[in-house]
Amino acid sequence: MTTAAELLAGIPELAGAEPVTRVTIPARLEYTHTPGSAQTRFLTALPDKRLLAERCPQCTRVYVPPRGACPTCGVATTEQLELPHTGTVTTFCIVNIAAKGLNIEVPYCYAYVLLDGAHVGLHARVGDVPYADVRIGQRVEAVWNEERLGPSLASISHFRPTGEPDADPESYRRWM
Amino acid sequence: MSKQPVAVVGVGQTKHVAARQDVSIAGLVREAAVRALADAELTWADIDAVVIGKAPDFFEGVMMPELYLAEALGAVGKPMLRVHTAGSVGGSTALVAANLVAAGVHGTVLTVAFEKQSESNAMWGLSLPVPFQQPLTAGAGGFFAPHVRAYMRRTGAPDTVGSLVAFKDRRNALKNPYAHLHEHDLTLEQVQTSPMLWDPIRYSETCPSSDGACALVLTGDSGAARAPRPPAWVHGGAMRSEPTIFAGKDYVSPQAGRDCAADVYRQAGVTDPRRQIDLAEIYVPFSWYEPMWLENLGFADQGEGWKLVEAGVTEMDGDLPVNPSGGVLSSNPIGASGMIRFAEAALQVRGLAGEHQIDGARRALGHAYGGGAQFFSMWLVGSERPDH
Amino acid sequence: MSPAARSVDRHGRGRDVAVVAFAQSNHTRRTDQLSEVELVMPVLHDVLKQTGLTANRIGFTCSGSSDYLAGRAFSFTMALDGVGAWPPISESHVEMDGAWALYEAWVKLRTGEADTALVYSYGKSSPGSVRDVLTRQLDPYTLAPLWPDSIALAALQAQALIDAGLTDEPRLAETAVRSRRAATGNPHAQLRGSADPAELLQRPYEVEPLRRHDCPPISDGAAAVILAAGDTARALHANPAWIRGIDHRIEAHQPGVRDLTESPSTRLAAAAAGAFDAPLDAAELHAPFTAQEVVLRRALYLSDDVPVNPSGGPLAANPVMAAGLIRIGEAAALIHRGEAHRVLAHATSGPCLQQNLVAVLEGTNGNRNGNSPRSTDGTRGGAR
Amino acid sequence: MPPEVLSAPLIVEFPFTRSTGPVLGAFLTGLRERVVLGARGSDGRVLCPPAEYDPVTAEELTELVPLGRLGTVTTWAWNERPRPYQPLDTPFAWVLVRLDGADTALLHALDAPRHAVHTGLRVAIRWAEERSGAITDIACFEPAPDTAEGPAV
Repeated sequence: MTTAAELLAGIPELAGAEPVTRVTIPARLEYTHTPGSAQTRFLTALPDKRLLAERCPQCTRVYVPPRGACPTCGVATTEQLELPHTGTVTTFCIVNIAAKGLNIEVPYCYAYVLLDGAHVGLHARVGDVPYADVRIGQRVEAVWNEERLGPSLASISHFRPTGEPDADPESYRRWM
Repeated sequence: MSKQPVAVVGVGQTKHVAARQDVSIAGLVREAAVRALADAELTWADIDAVVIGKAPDFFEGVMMPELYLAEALGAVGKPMLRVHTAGSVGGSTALVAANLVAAGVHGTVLTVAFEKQSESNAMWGLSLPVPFQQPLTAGAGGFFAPHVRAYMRRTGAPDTVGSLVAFKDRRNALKNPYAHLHEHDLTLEQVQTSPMLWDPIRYSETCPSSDGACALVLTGDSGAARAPRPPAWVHGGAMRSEPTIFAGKDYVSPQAGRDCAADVYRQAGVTDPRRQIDLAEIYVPFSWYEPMWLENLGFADQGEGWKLVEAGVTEMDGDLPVNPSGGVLSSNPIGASGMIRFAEAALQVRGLAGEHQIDGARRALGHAYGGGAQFFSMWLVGSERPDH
Repeated sequence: MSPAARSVDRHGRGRDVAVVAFAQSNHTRRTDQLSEVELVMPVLHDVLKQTGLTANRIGFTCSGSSDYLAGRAFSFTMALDGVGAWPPISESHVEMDGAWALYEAWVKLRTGEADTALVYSYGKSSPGSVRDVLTRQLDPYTLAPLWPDSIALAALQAQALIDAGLTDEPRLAETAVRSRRAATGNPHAQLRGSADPAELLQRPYEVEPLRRHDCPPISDGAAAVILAAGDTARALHANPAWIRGIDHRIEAHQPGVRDLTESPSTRLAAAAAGAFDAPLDAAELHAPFTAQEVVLRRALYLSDDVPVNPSGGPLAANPVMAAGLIRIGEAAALIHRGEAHRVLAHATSGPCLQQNLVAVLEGTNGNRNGNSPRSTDGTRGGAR
Repeated sequence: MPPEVLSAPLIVEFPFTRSTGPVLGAFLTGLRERVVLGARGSDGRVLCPPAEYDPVTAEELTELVPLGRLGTVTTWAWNERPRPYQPLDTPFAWVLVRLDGADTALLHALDAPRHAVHTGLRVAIRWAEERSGAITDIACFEPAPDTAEGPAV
């Protein structure tokens, strides 16, 4: 394959010039993000430490956070209900690799927490427990980030074990 | 209304590497396309339409890059379509192209998929700082690791299975000149002791980040008759999607994957995939997905996929070789990875896979998935023209 | 340059496919209160209701949208929630205007693998500056680093037309006025009605020679169409809008390589779609800028008596990524309402009309003596 | 129903690193050295900016030719209010310029008073003081001196 240097060699004015092979082209676009009605309802309840879920009028499944539609029925979820701050770990991993921009100290436990009464797992950290002791089925409760309560999921610092016995696998088997 | 038969008569791909610093984006896709045309012994003038696919535009920082790629792909004056179905896009793109031939809309179609991840950073592209969220993972590894754990818990698979897959695919890659990773001295022990990134996924059990492109030339009966080398015939192809997150989603074995495979098998007249399919190129970006997809695709009973791995069934000399090319674990230009699976399946049934050829391969499955394990695309190709 | 010659005839043979339902949102400058799925879902419900179909009876679903518009990778995956993709559906997505999603769906129906298809697209331009976002679709080495915005590129094209004597600023203003006054009859349009041309021409330039009235509004919006094949179409609609031909072509990318006063890709696509085989009753053209209508009219050999954009067109509402699909929907709606028999729809993509799609839609029953499409000046279209 | 509309800025920013390949690499090298290169197409036309692949035949193009530093405006658009990152922050004209020796036109900015801008105007390259091998090494165009000779439009 031809190179830039070979092409330049044929042009007297440029013969021998150090060829450009790469160029850095920064780009910046500014957006204003709005999360929509359903997520706004959920987010604005977080500063009050309220976990606002929404129920599908057709299949009655409970979504938290709600995203505006029941994804299996394709209809708006408009009935709100408040969920307790407790739930069950349905699966998890231990993250040992720091990701640029995430600003979370590694290692940490990233888990799906099925809040009591919900039918989808909330993605959250599990802490205040040695990672070797985190289990599928473990009962956990929300720890709020008192300094950073606001309309963001960052209001929940993490979940920690409640010390209750593990949940019956049948209670969460379908709702990982 | 019967579909026209579709044949793959040209396959081309680039040598996949971390950074193709010698070519522009156009130069990269062009290289794969030229090789596919050369394989088919066709020229740009023989192509009626171009279908191109890639994953998110943020990966290269070019919005709808197909607009700028029209000249490089000889598409000026022709129809050009751009597909984007997340990680499954390489497969979906090939299927959209195949449908153009099957529907009788075009005679010969060039389809291309690519990713030039070195222009930016996939981690960045996947983790744009969307407000109000609290991102807990960056990239795909953390996202899929909990699903792997759920699989291990559900099936009781020993935690060594993932390393067996990784070791197999990396050794297979040594026979594939286009594969990104050529780790000649890798040992199983090294895989098993490599750092745990997202427990239970180890470093050596994850795919690399690659620059690369893949291209196929698809045609019908008359095109296949003129082809200089044996064609691969499409016996079945399907896409299925389910929502990203929903109550009752089975992350370990998504229904969309099962339904997609069932549709392909129905079209191809396959009733016993384990026996009737000679090999599979399966989209396995993290090694544990091999046993998971073996079950999802009906090659193993539920909970039994890992046993096939342990028994060596999926090795190059096993009775269902999986990813003789080295798979996504050895090369991952994201947008192209699905099409590479489809292409490798075609090469096998054409008998043109070179050193990683499986002897006597007559029917092969190409598989891709994407999004939150929600988008699936598959095709089954064979050496014989389908008789429907 | 003429692959059409080798392609299978698009409008003589194969399976007949028709538009049997069309719905769109009320397009607005902002929809801050709505996520993409909240924007698109009511439109999906609307088309399904029109046909009595449910999502799980649809054979194929295809959508069009852009991550760059949303500012997020994989933005389309969440919009899928509005479809209710369960049990899993046969589905695809193009990173293009929804008109190309419709094309992919049309192909799928032609294979016989599906009898019905749901096509949707959406665009929320409000989160970013669409004028600047679109600079990112230019050649990343020689064009994008200069940030030539979409109005600037359209203005270069407009000036080329003026230099060639093909239009002038007063005539462009008349196009804007005609479009926006036509939109008074379209409840979904964003801009309805217009000041007189003389007044518009007093206003400042955006990028000379284009003034604000020459440019499309910035819109958030969504649209959906249901396609059906053969007897299924006849069962779902009393007067299906049959797609007699559909084709799309792309040109070279660099504006400086092309003659900006011409659109050879539009003409090729139109010829392949059969647009020149019989007279047209109306045309819905995806010309977001007034001057682009001049280019398209020439490429399509449209005479002045063919009503263009009776809906108001993209000058009245321009939800990027949906505006092309809306042209096909509006063309079909004219047929559904019995206001036209044979209508051309056009969609475009890329800088200065780089890529163009043309579809020709026809009613079943002739209806050639029916009412003509509404037009602002009270004259009847469809003279033949 | 929503108590308020939440909104927050979302900044999408990245320093994309682009490898250029031979043709664009040579073109950008030329800009750095104040030489503009065009590519000779299959039909003999000279394309500038140089195309890697011929727009008509799709053939790979590898013959590069140096072009003049003067050119002719083939169309223009007056930009009274420049936007962020555009080549100039004072009012300017967007122009397509056919450089002497080329058959196609290059997009760039023209720094000239509004009344001076017209199709057919002869223009000259104003080079950026610091050049790194990028299209922005051309700072902009400016009207050519009256004595500048060139092909008729």
